[in-house]
Amino acid sequence: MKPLAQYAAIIVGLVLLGTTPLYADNYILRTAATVAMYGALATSWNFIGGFTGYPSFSTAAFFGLGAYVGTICQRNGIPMGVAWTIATVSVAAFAALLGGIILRLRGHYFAIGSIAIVELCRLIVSSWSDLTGGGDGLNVPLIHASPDAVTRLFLFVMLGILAASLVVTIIVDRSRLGFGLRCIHQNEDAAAMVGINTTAYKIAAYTLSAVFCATVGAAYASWTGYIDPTDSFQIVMTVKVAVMAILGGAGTVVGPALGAAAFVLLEEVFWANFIDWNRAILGVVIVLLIFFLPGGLLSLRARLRRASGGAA
Amino acid sequence: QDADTIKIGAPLALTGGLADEGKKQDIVWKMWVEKVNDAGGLQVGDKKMKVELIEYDYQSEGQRAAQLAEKLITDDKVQFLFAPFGSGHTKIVAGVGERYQVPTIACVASSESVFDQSFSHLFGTLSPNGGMTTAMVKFFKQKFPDTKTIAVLGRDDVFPKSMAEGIAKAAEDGGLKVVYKELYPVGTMDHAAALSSIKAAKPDWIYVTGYTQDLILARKQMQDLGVTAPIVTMVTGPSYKEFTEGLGPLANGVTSSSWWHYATSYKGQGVWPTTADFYSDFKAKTGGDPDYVHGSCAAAGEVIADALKRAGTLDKAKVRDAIAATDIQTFYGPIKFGPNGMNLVRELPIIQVQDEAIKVLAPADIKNADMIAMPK
Amino acid sequence: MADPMLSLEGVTAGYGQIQVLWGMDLVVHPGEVVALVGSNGAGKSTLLRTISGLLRPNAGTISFEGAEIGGAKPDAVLKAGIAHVPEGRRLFRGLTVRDNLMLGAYLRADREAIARDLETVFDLFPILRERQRQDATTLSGGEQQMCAVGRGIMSRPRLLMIDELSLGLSPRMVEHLGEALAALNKAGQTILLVEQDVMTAFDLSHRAYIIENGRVARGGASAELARDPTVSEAYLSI
Amino acid sequence: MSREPILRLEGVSKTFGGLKALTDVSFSLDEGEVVGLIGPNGAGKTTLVNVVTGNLRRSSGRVLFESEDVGTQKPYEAARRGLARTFQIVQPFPAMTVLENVTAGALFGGGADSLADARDKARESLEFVGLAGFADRPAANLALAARKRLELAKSLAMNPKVLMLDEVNAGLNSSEIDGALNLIRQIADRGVTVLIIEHLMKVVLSLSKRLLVLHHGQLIADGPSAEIVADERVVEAYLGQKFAARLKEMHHG
Amino acid sequence: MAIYLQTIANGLMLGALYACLAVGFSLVWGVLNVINMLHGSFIILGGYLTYFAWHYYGIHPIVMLPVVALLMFALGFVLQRGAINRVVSAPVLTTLTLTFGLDMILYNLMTYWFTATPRRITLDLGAANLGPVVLPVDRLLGTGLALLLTFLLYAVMRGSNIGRAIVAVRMDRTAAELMGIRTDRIYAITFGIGTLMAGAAGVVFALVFPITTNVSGTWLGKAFVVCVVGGLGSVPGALVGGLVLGLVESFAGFWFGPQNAITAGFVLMLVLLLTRPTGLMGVKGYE
Ligand SMILES: Nc1ncnc2c1ncn2[C@@H]1O[C@H](COP(=O)(O)OP(=O)(O)OP(=O)(O)O)[C@@H](O)[C@H]1O
Ligand SMILES: Nc1ncnc2c1ncn2[C@@H]1O[C@H](COP(=O)(O)OP(=O)(O)OP(=O)(O)O)[C@@H](O)[C@H]1O
Ligand SMILES: [Mg+2]
Ligand SMILES: [Mg+2]
Repeated sequence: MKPLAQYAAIIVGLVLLGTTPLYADNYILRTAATVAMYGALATSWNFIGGFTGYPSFSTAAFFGLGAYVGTICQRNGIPMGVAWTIATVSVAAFAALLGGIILRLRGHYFAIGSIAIVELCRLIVSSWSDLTGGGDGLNVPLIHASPDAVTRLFLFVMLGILAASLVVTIIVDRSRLGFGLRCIHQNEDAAAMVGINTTAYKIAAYTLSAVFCATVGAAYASWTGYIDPTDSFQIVMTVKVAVMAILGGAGTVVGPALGAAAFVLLEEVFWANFIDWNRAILGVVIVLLIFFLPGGLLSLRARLRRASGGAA
Repeated sequence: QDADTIKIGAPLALTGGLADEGKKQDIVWKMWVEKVNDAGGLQVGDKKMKVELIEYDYQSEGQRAAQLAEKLITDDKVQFLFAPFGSGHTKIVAGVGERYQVPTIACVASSESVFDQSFSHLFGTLSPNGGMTTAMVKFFKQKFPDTKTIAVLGRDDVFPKSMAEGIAKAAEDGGLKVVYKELYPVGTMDHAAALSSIKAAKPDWIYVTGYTQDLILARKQMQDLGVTAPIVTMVTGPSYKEFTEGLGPLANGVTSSSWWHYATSYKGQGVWPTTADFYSDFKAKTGGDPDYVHGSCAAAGEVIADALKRAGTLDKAKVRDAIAATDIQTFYGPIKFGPNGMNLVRELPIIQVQDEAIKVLAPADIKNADMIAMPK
Repeated sequence: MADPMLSLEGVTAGYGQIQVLWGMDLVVHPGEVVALVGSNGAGKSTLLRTISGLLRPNAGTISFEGAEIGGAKPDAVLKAGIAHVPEGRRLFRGLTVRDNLMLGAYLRADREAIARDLETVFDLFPILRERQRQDATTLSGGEQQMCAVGRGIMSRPRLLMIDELSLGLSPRMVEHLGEALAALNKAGQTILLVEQDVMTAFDLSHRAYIIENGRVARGGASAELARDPTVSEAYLSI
Repeated sequence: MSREPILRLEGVSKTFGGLKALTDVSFSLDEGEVVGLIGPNGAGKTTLVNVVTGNLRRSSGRVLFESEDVGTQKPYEAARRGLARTFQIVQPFPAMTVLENVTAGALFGGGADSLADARDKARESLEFVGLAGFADRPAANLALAARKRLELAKSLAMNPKVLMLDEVNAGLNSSEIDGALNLIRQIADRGVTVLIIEHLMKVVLSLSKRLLVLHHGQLIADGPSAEIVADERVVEAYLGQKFAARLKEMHHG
Repeated sequence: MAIYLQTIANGLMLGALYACLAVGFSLVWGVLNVINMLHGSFIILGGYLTYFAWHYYGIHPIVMLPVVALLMFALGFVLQRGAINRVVSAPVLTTLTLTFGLDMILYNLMTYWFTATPRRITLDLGAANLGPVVLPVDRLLGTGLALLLTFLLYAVMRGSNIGRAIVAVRMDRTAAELMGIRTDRIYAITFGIGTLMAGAAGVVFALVFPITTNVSGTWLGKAFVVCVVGGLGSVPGALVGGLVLGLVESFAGFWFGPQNAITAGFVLMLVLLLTRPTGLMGVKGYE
């Protein structure tokens, strides 16, 4: 996609989501916020999974840690916004440290290492009852405002995070960093040989993939008002986010967010209409997409163009 | 047309890890709604209004439960929410209900931590689980005076954990020695290590908490590893028929406590005037025996019916106040909410599996069998 | 001369949209060593792949001992009697030298004959007997090439095709392998050989074809081609 | 000798488990020199390059680049210092265009200030190797000879001081080799020190006046090419009698 | 002392089950380069087949073993041919996503048909005593079967033509074709064997654990850990990995409480990943 078309798509998308309060009810707003939330998660994943080509499944770990750090701060009287910031910064630092260790792994091994992080975080948070409440979970102080105001607030918060993640994506995409990450994706040995500090670059990508997840997690915790280890560190979520990004087009700027939107909306439709079969239907959709649209939704444009070009 | 129906929304776990529990809620609420509507509906002021139950599957995922609760309130415009199974998800749904000031009835949440957030729209039909521990310690000590030590193994999850901690405290207060107390994480598929340690500690009483599947496994591994004690309690194992079915003869002798049992004989108002009425209806409908989840959920319906009758209007604030003032007798027992919204403490049944059937040991007025020691 | 063993007529083939071979004609007679030479990307490997069934020809006929094999699957071609030693050796990592050789005989069921052929290969390349329990890919480059040729022999082909015999091998190793091939040929083995180093190619073969841009540019007796000034100008300059 | 050698190895050894891939190798390269490194398959030539560029860590010994011990450097540090190499099996970024491939070299290894600057350098370097016409093609579509030239262009864009070429000519035919030889000569003329690893003696001999010979991980000879190819040990270990005879013949004829 | 012996016995018995659970997963991963997210559900499916045969027709689980194995092989073969083969050379993420999607379908079907109610085969074979150590008979039986199955697979992989062909295909598809190996068939057979092993593990597990759909994720997780600990694609690796994991969990549960047993397993895996990515058995292929 041309840069201009990208910006246009992003702005149209954000405006579409951001104007829902003008005409829709809170449920739609909530769905819009969910779209934005997963959009931000998928866009984050894209730094490591899309640009760098490392199959990372750590998303839920960052999300969950963000939720816990944010919640614990809030429970200790730190104001919400500050708590979110602390969550973001500390999880980013954690990711950078962790990245230094597990990014030595490649391919499949990295995939498992990163998925194990999610389980490990869950187990540790579960056992560390003094701080985290263990299996009891933690209550987050509810925001005292009308439901409409709360829903709006979180819609705009999630949209803000999404927008931020997209802006950073664009910057990275056009910078040295993005170029280097693409090189690493293609051939890591060759990347090192042309002078790319692959370790530093990969850590940067991994950290970027954590930052927004942590903010989303912290904001999410404030939104629902209660978190527990099982819901905060879900393997399903971690896989789902990667699937969304692939669905839209991994490694592109707008693809992951687009994929997230498509996935969340599909899920919504199936949930409402096929209670017993929603999971299977979603499964079928994923399978069909892999078969017929392996390059993601964005590849559809190219295909259509080719098809029409071929006909002409 | 909408003005004439009362809408109750229920986010349910119909698939995923909690599906079985979710389905129990689903069955009972549907029975209740059918029964109410057959009788013309609920009395609100001078007219009868039909009840409509709107359910969504939240797939045992907390985040989705919140989302669906919001959908029920804003999209489907329900006037009441039924909270789903389990304390954690109840908290999440109650949070949404509180924000929108929609009365939420929790029928399967017994941890006080759910109710201690000063929510004004959350009410629970189960009584605090503290009622299940102290009485039990007292009862067992009286039946088996030799009981000196207890080993506790609990699942690290809201309710099972609070029961494990509760019993340990109650046991200590009651003069017992806690010789083993550990939690196991969700997803544990092997209890051999814990059970071997318990075996070495030779307790007089083994107390295990968890979901049915955990308990089946634990009981079986106890048998395999030769771990035994005169008293073996599993919470809430025997309350569920899946437990006895899954274990067969191995279930014999296992004690437990429950909020309700169909062998009780309460009388009161509502579509099922007596426990027996509910039991026979349920049996006819499903072929099985109801457990406390069924009872408590059906009673939640009665809370709404009663409150509407007294309020005489659908006005939110008035209905909430009416619910808060509930003081009724039902087939499930008395319901009267305390200041935190929870049903008041009452003496809860202690049960035991004997000959693969559930017997009630206490309280004295509903008991139908004497306690036996755990078979060797 | 007897009927050709292998003959290609007007074979075209390629990868997807890219056509690489444009009407190839060539023959190999029984008992011959034939060499294919030509620049990089001329299509030599593609030709071997088409013969062995890894690629389907788009047009033309490939007949082997009178039967049409164009478009047959690799296992059918191998059964018909053609073995292909691919470019870059491609031994199986994680398997011993012996297991690699045994895989050459994957389609055969005659246990005793297989055992005998294994001995033949070991006699031809004694170093392989010594190293038979070693992971094949830990061999040195030259030994790997011997193992790859041996693996080809194990299927008892009537035609043995070898791609890039000398690639990356030291001069001494090339010499050694050349001697081994000559011995094989003396025992009656027909060989079709792709070789980058034209000097070596002409040395080893009876006849040679020069391939350019997916077509046969010239063909003839190796000795004559080697003397031809136009050929040496294009391919033998130093 | 007036100046310090640009690259010097002192007693470098490398073992893989029990295998001694390099044993006590010492030699030095002067600035602007073109040196050939030959040896039988598995002698340790590629391992030597890997040790110099930090792809492998030497087991003992010192690697001095411009008098600085660089024995523990990372590959990217080697690249930024000006120690460039090509791979025996070419390693392009397959899905990127030819231009992007070379741009990567200029940007990260060549110290270009910006993407645009790097792109300009890359164009120059492509021009130099004669690949300018292929700039916008995906690297994966190139034929082998072109891919090897791409590898050269990429290394050149990195402004190397020392360039190690691991079998860049293997698999090329004679006329292609001639092209490659010209290129390498021109690179050397720019003052770049070149170490050539090759089994094609005509390449090695036509480029380098000095030869190093590795055998079983040991440096068995180091000296003027003409002497080396006549050395009995080298003939025995590497060239083979027949080839040596042919070489001799060519030299006399 | 007795408690230590018991802890070792517990660990070994659990470990053998883990090995059995992981070996098919490891094979598919190693050969097809596919992380098979269906593996957990396959185990559950095998368990259900066993349970229903026992519950409704009184067929002994051991008798069901070959039947389930055969059925599951067929299922795996067909699934590979029909679906997975289409993306067999795609990158990890793609194949993983595909099997994730397929798993959602299978999981949904199973919860729909079987509900989430835990079922249990109540053979209750009792326990054998070996000095102070108690060995539950069904676990012993399970352990024996698990070892037997693992050994059988090892024998097949090592000694047979098919085994060699599987390794060959794994290492180099094109070169394998040149040996006359029908690679697509080998892929399907490998996936079939992986599925067969999952089903057989399901039979063994049905003797020991309650069967319910919602543990499929747990089993899948264990398979991951075992594979990494032991080494990918290697039968002996899976055995060693399983036993080590079983022992670690057993001792960690004993020393640090059950709450930390699973954590210990994961920590072990991470440490190994970082220090020895090839796993304990340092695999280069199949032995
Ligand atoms: N898998 C492939 N897909 C697309 N094109 C290919 C493929 N393999 C080879 N080609 C192209 O086909 C042409 C012929 O390649 P081939 O390998 O047959 O050449 P060759 O004569 O063997 O050359 P070399 O001496 O380099 O081995 C080349 O242009 C090459 O780029
Ligand atoms: N990573 C490694 N692990 C173990 N052994 C290795 C490793 N890399 C190389 N070797 C061994 O070290 C020895 C030297 O290998 P090297 O690749 O340096 O040889 P070479 O001289 O480049 O040979 P060629 O001319 O065939 O390319 C060989 O025996 C090889 O098997
Ligand atoms: Mg070729
Ligand atoms: Mg080399």
